Amino acid sequence: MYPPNFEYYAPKTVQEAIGLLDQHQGEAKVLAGGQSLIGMMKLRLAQPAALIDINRIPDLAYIREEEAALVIGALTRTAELGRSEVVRARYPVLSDAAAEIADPTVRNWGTVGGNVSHGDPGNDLPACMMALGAEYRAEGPKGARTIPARQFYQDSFVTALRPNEVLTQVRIPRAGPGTGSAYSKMERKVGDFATAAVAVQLRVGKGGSIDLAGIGLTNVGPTAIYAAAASEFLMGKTGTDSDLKRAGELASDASRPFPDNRGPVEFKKDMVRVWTRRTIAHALARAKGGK
Amino acid sequence: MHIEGDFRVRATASRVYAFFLDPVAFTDCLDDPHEFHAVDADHFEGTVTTGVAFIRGTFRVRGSYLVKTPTSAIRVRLQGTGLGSGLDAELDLALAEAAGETSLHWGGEVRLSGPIAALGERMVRGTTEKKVAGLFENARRKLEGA
Amino acid sequence: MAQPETVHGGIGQSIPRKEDARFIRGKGNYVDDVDLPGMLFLDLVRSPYAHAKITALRKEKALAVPGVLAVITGADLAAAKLAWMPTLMSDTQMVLPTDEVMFQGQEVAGVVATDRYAAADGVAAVEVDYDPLPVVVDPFKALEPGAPVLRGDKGKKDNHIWHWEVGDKAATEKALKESAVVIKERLYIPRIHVSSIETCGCVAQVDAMGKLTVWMTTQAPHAIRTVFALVSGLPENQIRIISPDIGGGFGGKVPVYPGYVIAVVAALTTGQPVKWVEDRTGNLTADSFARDYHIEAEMGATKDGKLTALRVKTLADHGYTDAAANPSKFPAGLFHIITGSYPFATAFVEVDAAYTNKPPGGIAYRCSFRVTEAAYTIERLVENMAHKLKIDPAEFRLKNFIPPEAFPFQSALGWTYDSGNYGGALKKAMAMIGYDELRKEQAEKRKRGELMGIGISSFTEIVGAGPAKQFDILGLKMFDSAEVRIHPTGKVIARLGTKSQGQGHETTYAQILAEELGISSDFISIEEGDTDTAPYGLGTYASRSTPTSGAAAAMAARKIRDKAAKIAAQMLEVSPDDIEWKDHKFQVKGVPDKSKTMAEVAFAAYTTPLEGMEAGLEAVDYYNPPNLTFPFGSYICAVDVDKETGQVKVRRFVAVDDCGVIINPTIVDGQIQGGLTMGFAPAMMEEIPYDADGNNRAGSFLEYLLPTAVETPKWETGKTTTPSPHHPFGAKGVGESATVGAPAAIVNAVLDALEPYGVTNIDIPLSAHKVWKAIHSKDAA
Amino acid sequence: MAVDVAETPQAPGPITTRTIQVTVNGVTHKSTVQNRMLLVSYLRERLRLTGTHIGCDTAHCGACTVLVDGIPVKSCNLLAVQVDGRKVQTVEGLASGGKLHPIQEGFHEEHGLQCGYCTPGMMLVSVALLAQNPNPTEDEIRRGISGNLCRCTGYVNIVKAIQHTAAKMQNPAKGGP
Repeated sequence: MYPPNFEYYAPKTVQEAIGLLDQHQGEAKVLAGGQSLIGMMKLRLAQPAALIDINRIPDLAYIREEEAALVIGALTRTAELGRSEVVRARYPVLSDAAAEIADPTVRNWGTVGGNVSHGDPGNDLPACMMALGAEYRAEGPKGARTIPARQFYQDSFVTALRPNEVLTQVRIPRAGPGTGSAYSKMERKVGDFATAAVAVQLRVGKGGSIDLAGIGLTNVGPTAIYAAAASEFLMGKTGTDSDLKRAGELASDASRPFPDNRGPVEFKKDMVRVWTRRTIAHALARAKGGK
Repeated sequence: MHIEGDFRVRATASRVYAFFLDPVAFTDCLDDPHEFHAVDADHFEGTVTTGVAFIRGTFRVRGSYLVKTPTSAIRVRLQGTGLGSGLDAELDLALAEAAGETSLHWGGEVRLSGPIAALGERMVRGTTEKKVAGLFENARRKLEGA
Repeated sequence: MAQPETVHGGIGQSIPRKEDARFIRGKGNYVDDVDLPGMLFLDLVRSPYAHAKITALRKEKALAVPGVLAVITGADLAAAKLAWMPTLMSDTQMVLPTDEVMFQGQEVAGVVATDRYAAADGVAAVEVDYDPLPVVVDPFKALEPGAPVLRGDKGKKDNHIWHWEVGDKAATEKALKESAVVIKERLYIPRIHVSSIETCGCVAQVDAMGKLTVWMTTQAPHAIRTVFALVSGLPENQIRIISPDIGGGFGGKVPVYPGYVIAVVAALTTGQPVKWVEDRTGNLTADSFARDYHIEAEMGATKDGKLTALRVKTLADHGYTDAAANPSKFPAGLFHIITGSYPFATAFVEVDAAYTNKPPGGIAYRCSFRVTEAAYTIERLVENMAHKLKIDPAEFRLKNFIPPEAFPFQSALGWTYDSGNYGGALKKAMAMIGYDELRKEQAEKRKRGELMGIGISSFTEIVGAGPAKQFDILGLKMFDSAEVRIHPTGKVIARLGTKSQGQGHETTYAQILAEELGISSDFISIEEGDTDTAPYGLGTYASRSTPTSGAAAAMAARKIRDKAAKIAAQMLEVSPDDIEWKDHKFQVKGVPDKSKTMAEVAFAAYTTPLEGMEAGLEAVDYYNPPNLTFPFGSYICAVDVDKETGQVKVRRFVAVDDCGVIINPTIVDGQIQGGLTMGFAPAMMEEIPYDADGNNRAGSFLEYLLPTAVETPKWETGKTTTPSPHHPFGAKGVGESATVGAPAAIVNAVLDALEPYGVTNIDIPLSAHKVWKAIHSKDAA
Repeated sequence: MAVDVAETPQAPGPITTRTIQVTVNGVTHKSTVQNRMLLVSYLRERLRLTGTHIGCDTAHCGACTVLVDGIPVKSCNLLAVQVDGRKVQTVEGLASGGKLHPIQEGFHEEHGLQCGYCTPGMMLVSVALLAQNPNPTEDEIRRGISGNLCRCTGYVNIVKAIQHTAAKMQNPAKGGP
């Protein structure tokens, strides 16, 4: 398995990268970690005319908590995301997910930007970003724009990112007190795409009821899915067993899995139900200061 | 995988029937870059460059009309190879004319083999449906435009 | 010296492996490491279709690709009568197709280029037109009237390959009728793949003298040389097969694959060396599979729980040709070891084989010729029978085992078991895992509605093929060989007919010779795998190395000792009758201080005139085992099942093995730990499923699930030792026991956990969705 | 026999290349490589460092694992041009001055290898693991090597080898030979 020929560019600035993308009119691909892309090129399923390697662009790898947001540079390796103390402390859904992406060696090179922009419904971070209400910064010839994660994914491998745009940053609203989050991935083995996986973030307000909730689903449809009905249902609830059960059912209704070796449709929908319930419970425990 | 759909066009069934029996005419409704020519009355061949997002390649396609029932039914078989894979489809077109309009129901099985099949239906169904729907939409415009 | 002297690195010592020295430095020499001047690279065009007519194949664009030298097609091979080749089971297999492809991933054309990248470009540029044909995936449908006939080329009128049966049909039927309790299960043991981490490949070179040398990933270099000679017509002395370091074999490197032959043709036609190394997808979609047995088994017992009779009907899916690696006389291998550890008075087994649009094979997956299929079936049914009779499965086995005093034991299906103590192994395993406490815990958990299960497997293996009278491959008798040469300074080189793929032969064979010759294993070099230097042998698979070549090494050493004793007698000026081999040296009987070491004798053998003897000290032995060996063991597994998700967690797994006398305990433990993992894998994860169109649904390691260190249970191993009475030093072989024995223990444990739901079988692998379905279908009911 | 053979292979015409500078096991190499050349091809075929193996082609087995700037990566899923200006370590770079690295001694002494094919990748990923976590638990070790497949050993002795090495590196006197 060896890739076909392609042009290779290693721009030093985002502007230079955008120029190269623009000039190749959809025939070029951005190379970040390449942990998904290079595999597809070896299979010759992907045959881009050019690769724009953004790894030589300085200052694209960082994790910073600002006043209003946690900002993550696109070139941050997923292993770094997993090691980040601030992420572990206040955005554990991302630490949970980072520990489940592919395998430890792949995580050393794979990037956050690549994981969220590749568009494979099996990628783990998109559902997390949907749960967290994250926004992506896309820079193109006409400048920068932000795209909400919940509106980014259109179909398998089809996203709102234009062929001449680079995704440079992920911006996550700062998690206030009483916030808890978690990610559960049911997988057949290390390195597998999820049979079903669920990302949850919620906040327990002063009165003890939930006043912020987001639920994202991985690999149970053509794209990552934001379980809107389930998320809204939780608002104002205290998180009783029956609340969790109902939210699980609503999330299951939102899933649109295809049958494959991981199991038939009815099984996967049931796993969404079970793991949504369990993951909300985990997030809730964390919101209430548990581990 | 099974795909199907309907569309109505302001044209007589005989025109629609004739249109779809002209391989060059209806393959021209593909949005993807393509080149097709008739081999004989029942066979045609050519190439189309298509795929899902950046998973794209040029497919060599051979087509044949298996059923030609004037103004009511057409069955066309398409055999494509590209990206080291096979992409075969058998599509049934059922035409019915009513009040100067022709309603057309299309449906059939798309069979994938090789690396593309390995990617899985989840990866290709959405795009396949969009492309086929797009083809018929373009056909409607052409038929009504003229 | 007063107390008996042990020799360094002798039998029973856990010395570190000699071969490690190169591997830990990255200096192993695997086929893909072979680099010859002017070497070209072969890559293969493969069929995306499971069954199709090839209507056109155009080379032009490929030949125009920079770096591409040649495109080889079936038509090219047909011109040289090489388009087809024989399989090990005397069926026929395409090297390259001339008109029809029979499975997805089949080799369609070969592209030869100056580097791998250009070869891959060439493969992408070869244009093939296919007309898809009806696909036969299900072997039962394959045998229905009107099914497309796949092998019309052989003049066949249907897809039935062969029928084979053994045992007393009438007596078994009668015994089952008269049995108070009869159970019946349908078990499917799916298609799996050995997936050694090194795929298959070769480098073919033809020198100026017209001699063909092939470096090849093969477990049986000598047999391959003979097959090549017969197929190609080249004189056998002009063919040299070198099996260098092998990155795992497990049976997958026994057959001859089309790629090897195409590489040889490419080397002959281009006049340059040609390397072919398959990629993983080629390996998973085209190389030999294992298992794929559809089994229907019935077992009878008296109401007080004595086993009476066993009847088994099996359909084997062989793909489009029977390319199984079995001894010629046994189309279903040693499947008739299926009466296992129990003294059935009567049994009957029949197997039918069918053609389908799948790749050929029927190799072992770390097991001796269909023994896993047999052990799995008997241990699954014994467990079900115990549950049916409401007798504890351990107690039930202890009550039914063949007793130690019954050996040698004649089985109902014709085998003579050499030795065994089945109760001893099971009792030890029960003690190690704390069987009674686990049962208590399980009872309490059941009250709370939690799913915990305990499963047992008390298997009997049959390895060491085998007696030449019964065992041959393509007519080649399954003896094996050793050639031992002692140098003047008492250092040794030995060459053997087998071929290590990780088993550690360079260490264990040296230990056998150290013990037999009284020379430290540090000074004994072992060589295998070069057909120009090693004595003829049938190779390494079916746990046969220790029972055959290991025995040959001991026998050759003893031949040397006989001559050496005479030399020692001359040196000590006594009659040979007064010499005894004691404490690893030659002593004058009753006079321990009058002695000669083997090194002293060796020096004399080359330096002093010997009366009535030739100079030198060497011997060759071709060992024809009088019988097979029958290793055994008892495994106990404890699992927890997640009721909601169907996920299974193997909490504990205790394996007590008995492989006779042990040469190197550490290496034996390593073989068992690896074997257990290759038993766990098919039980829980691995399968190559095909969809209705014949698409292989596990063509990469994304879908073909090899366990990592995280999924793999933490194995606990123990031993009992019951020597083989007929092996020169009592060994039996161990490479595969654990793979054979483990699956039933795991499945039995999961079904034990699901007992409240009345589930009696779930076909492996026990994926979460299958366990979930078993639980929920019963919940619903 | 008759096979269509192109006269002489055409020189790689349209194939695009790039010149890179890579320090491998302490030696700096300046090489012109095809843009598409995988790092594993560069190491094995250009530099003839054949201790790095190819097992699965899809970044699942880890036989091709090498250290790039000290971090384990799968060299069959990385382009040579991606390591331009970086430091690469392969199994051949583990021993120094004929002295084995403790991980090599550990794998040998604890029988952590059988066919040896996964061993270089296993040892390199272990070295990086111990650098980050000098005293890992068994579960941390099992997770740490879960990007590398072994078909022979069942991992038991690989885990032991890594524990043995951890002990030796923390207390050379005690763990030493």
